[in-house]
Amino acid sequence: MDTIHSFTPVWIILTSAVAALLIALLGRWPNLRESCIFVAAAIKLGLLLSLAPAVLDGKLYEFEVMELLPNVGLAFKVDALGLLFALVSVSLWIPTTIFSIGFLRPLKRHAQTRFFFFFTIAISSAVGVAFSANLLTLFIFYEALSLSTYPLVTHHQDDDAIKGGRKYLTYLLGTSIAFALPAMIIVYQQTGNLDFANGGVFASGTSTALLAVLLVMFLFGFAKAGLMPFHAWLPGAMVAPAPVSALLHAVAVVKVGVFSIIRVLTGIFGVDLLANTPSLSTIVCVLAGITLIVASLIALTQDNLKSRLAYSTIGQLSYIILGVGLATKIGVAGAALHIPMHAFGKITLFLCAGAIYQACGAKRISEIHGLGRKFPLTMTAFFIGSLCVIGLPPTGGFVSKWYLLNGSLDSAQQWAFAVFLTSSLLNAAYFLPIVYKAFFAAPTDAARLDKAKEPPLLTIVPLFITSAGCVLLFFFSDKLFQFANTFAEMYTAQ
Amino acid sequence: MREQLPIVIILGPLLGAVLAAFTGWFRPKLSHPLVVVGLAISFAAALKLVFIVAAVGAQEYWLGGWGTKPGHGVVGIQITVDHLNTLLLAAVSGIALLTALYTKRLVDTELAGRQRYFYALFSLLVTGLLGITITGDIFNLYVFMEIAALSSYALIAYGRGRAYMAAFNYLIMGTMGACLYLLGVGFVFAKTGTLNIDDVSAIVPALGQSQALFVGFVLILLGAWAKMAFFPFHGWLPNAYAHAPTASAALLAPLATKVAVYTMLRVMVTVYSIDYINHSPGIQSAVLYLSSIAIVVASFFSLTQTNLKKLASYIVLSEIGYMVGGAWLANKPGLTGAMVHVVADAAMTSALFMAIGCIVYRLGQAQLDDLKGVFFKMPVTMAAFVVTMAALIGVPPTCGFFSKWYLIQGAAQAGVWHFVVALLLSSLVKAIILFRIIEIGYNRVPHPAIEGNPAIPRNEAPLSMLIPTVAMALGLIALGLGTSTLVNTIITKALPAALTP
Amino acid sequence: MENLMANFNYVIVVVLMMIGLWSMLAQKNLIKKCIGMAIFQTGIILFFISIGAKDNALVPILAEAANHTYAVPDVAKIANPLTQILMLTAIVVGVATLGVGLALAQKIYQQHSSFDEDEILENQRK
Amino acid sequence: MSALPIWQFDVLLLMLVLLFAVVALSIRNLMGAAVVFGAYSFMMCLIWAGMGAVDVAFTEAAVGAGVSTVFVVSTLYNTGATVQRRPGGLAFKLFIGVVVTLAGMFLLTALPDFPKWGDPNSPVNATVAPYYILNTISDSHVPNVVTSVLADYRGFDTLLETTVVFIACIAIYSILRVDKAKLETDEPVVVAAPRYDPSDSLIVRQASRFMVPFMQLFALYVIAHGHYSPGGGFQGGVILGASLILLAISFDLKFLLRQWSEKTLMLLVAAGVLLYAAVGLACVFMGGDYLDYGYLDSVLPGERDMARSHGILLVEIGVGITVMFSMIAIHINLASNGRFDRGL
Repeated sequence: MDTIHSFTPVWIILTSAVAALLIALLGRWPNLRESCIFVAAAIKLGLLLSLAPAVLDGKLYEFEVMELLPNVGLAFKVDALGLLFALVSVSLWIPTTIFSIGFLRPLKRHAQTRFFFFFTIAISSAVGVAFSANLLTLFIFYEALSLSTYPLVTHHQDDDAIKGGRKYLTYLLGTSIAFALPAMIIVYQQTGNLDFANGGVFASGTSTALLAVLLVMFLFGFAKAGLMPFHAWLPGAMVAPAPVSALLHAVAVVKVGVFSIIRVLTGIFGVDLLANTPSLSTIVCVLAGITLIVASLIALTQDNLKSRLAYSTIGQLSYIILGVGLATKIGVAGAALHIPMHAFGKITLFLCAGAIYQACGAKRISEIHGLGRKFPLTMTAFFIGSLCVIGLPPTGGFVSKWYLLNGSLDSAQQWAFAVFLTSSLLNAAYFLPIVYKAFFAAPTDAARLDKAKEPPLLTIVPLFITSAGCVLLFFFSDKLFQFANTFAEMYTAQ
Repeated sequence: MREQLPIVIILGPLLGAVLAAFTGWFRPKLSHPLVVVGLAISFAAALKLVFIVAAVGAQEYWLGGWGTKPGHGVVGIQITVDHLNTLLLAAVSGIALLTALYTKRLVDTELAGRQRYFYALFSLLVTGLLGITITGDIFNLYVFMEIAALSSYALIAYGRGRAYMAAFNYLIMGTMGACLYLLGVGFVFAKTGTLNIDDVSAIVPALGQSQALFVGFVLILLGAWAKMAFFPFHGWLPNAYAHAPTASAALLAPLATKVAVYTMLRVMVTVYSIDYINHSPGIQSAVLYLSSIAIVVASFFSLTQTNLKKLASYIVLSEIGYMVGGAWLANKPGLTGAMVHVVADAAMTSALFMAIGCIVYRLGQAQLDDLKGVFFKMPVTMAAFVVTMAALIGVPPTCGFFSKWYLIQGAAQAGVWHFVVALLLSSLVKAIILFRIIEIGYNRVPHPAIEGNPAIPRNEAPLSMLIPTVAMALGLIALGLGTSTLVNTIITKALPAALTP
Repeated sequence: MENLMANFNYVIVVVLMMIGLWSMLAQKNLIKKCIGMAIFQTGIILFFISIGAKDNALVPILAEAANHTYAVPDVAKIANPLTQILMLTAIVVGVATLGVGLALAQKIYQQHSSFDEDEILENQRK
Repeated sequence: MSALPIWQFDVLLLMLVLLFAVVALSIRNLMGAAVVFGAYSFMMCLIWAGMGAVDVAFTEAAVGAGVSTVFVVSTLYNTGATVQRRPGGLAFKLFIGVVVTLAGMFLLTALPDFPKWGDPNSPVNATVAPYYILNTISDSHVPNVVTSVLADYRGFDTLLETTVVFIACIAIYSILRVDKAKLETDEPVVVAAPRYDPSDSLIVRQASRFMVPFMQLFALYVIAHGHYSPGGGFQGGVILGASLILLAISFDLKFLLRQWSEKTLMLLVAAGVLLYAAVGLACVFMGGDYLDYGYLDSVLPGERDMARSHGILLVEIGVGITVMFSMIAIHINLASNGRFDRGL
């Protein structure tokens, strides 16, 4: 695979960083400030799409900014997976910005400049993670993302925002310093470089015990992927305003965790190493499997809408980890495909939750019985989103779960098939009742529903964009599959 | 003029101090500029030498023109600027210059009316520290050590009140350290017959496993540890830096302990050579355990502190554990980490104490719970404070990350896992400290931008203090990004050849 | 016995230093600490001088043969000048440190009207 | 008996030194401890004289025994603390005792490895030192090898040592000196009235008035004649200082301060160091390295080696000035507790 030496990946990251500076400067003119976000998003999307054709037929864009350590530098390399993830996060950035304008502006929320400033920085560090060529650059942008999202989580400045923020940081910063950093250094000390290479970096002789320890340290080190027992920060971060939990905790932050684990499993350990040493892949699958089932069970019990969505996200993330853990080509492709599918589905659900909260201040599921009759449009979007997350046909989620199931069949871990199915059933179990009660059940507190007013247009439009996206993904899934497949072929031998 | 540069580094601050002592009586206003000029000259020379050493190699300079005499070795006193000390020389003189500019305001307010000799002592302390770093003669190093020690006792004693007892304890421990070092020099001198570092390092391997040399080595180590407040001898440091005036602490904290660590490095790497340490594995594991304990205990003590200055002093204590542990790993990444950390930690501690100085200058108090709303009152200072703490935690773009990277890599290579755990634990503790301060300073006060909340007036530190603080904080990031060039051009050449890769 | 007598000087040096060190660390009275410090330093000076001493050696001042001409001296017969000038510096440094120590002790006494470390600590805690 | 390498006299002195050290540290009367400490220093300088280190003995007698005892006594005089109260805290003392004995044993393990005492071709006496003895005449024409090594071969050490004295003086000044504003407001520190005030006794005054000029004359001889006989900047400077301290003690501080104001004292302390450093710089301007007096031959009389000898003399004068005035300033500060009004 030949590499094209070009500065564009750095341009892509810089556009949002420059946009962030502009936002900070244009604090006093809100309209100007929002418009430069859209301009930046448009430029970014354009640049990303310009890379797509070359990347699809196997070429890589590469650029090394400077050398930080002997033969490890601040370097970027755009491959299919990186581009896919960047495309997803940037394309969902636009609807979320529309939503946050609609959500924040009327309520005269304070420090909107600070909000949009850190929001844009978070996006640029997410894209930075997507494009990083080695583990050190990935770690740098990973830490930048943790630090830049802390002010977003504690945006409301009230007590539970501080508590949520404290839990958010202790988990993310704590695990990354305690597990990811030493693991990365030991890999560097063992192998001498940290680049993501096809077939992994480890020499064949390294002892499996050490590999197992490193694997566990990486899995827990990148706690953004929400593997149990280091998942508690995600429900804690629901204290953040709706747009933050929508984009960041459905798409950017959590996907960065999963993305880093995919990079580590495919680029550092290597898929064939996982396939050949069954003990390693069982570790991954068991951890992911447990998180999958337990998270879905907890989601059943959650009455608060946003924490139910949070636990469902934790579950869905483990789908992706389990997919890669299967160590088969289709499994890896399925996992890569599940990133966009789950992103579109989950962001729709979060946006609906935000719209509902804005409309009638309802946070609990028990409070929104019978809402469907008052807001048919929002609830249909919610229905489509939940279909996508469950993985039923008219939405894209079905395609990625289809490949995941195939992958689990021809991998060593046959029981993964059963795990996938039960968890999909559980998804259905905790989403469909909400939709049913919203449309057909009698409203529990009618007073709240009467004075509920139609949410402003600005918050409704993004809902339709993302729910329409879920459906479109189903019909145009072969385009995305090309991305997933080129990535899978590059990193798996068969 | 080029070959006179090494002595100019010492003469700058020395003559500056003596002249400042003169003008102290005629026109007191002149003392500060004189000292600043002296330091500027010394910094320029040190910087020039960094490039010369990187390009050409070590620069030697013989005092009084007495070079090597056949059959006797070096007869006079030699000062050398080589790969090991050229970076520290530039760092010490640079930080001292910046601190001199920074402390002008602090001295005028805190020590009003009795600052006649403050800047003379300030400059003499820097002379002592630069001398320890540059000298190539082990006895000469003892005399410079005493110059630095005496001026630091006086600088601490400016703090009045409880500073006198703290200075007295520091004097007792400091003199004990200096005397142990002198005795160690005596043992080395008795066995090798010469005081010049290069000659001694030539003779030491021939003497093989002589008990007197071993005891001399242990004595010099104990002396250096007492000077740098390494674990068993750390009692004096927290009180000394907490009760000293902010201006003296801003100079002492970043430089005094790092130069003592450099002395240990110089003795380990040049005088006694690394494989001398490999032959005494008993000491090596003991020292590594000691440094891990030092890091962990100091970090947890810093958690319990409520006074900002005491908290910073315990952070300094834990950083010393990094350097000693790194040096004693006795492998390539460990030693590189230690050498990088000496320079990086000087910058980080200086930035930390400058930020604290701004806070104390404006709020008058250094208690943690007085910091409510400080992020709104002093946004720029607190931004510098956050960057400094991020460097101490080891967040990537800053220099703290890279020195910690080498240290952990060295520890992993040597299989010393308790040292890795200690390093990570202390990073976590510093993270907790930073976010506790952010919470107190930022979240616990109603956000002024929300309507109905009282607006908090902005009360930023004066410009003359703010610019050095921000410059030092940005310097941390620049040093971080520049670490790999520094390592490749200078530090790898300072490592002894006989080192495991 | 021969070995002990040969290095009797070193034994005395070590004993002196240990007395000084003990009194610096263990004694509570600040003045005794200062005196202990001075004794510790003179111990080291004795060590240096004894390694530079030579059997029945002359004082290191060259005898003047004829007017202003000097015979080549016999090195074995002249005491070692190097250790002596090192110790000149050590003595002066010792006095300097003693002076600063006593000045600090005076200031502490002015505050706590006692030289005893325990009393001072109690006083500070109040 | 020749088998015994050290003289019986030395053993006796070493025993005495040990005795005085133990007594000085265990005696409860602090004033007594100061006096025994002075005696300890005198014994020490006898031992060094016995070992051929005359210059060191001279300095120890003048600086170690003389001035340090005066410092300790004036500290005690100022604070009035004569008896050490509150013994006790035995456990801590025992613990330190054990640690110290272990350290001592560790040091003694190195004993057999040392060269035999007094052996002329031990490493110390065989490597660098012989060069000085053989070449001091040809290099700097100074027969007293100690002075030539002190001021020329290792001249940088002595410059730093003078700086140490300078730092001690300004350190003590900045610690103790009470600034003018506070002087008036501060009520005088109540000090136990000395039972016997020497300054009003006629015999002491007349004796000291008679001795002072001879002391100063001898001190100037010691500085000037340092090249040929034991002595030099340090010893001469201390004796000059001691003569003026004697005046301050026998008369009173005001008497001395009338002749030498505080400002002149402190300026001269700095002047000595400046002279030394300036001589070094002059060598650099004349094209040599720092402190290479040989290059001053165009300025100083005589060719290269005589220029060195004169350079050494210049430097010794600088040292003498600094040491003299810093001893006086330190004494005044310590004696009057920084108030410069009345003292020991």
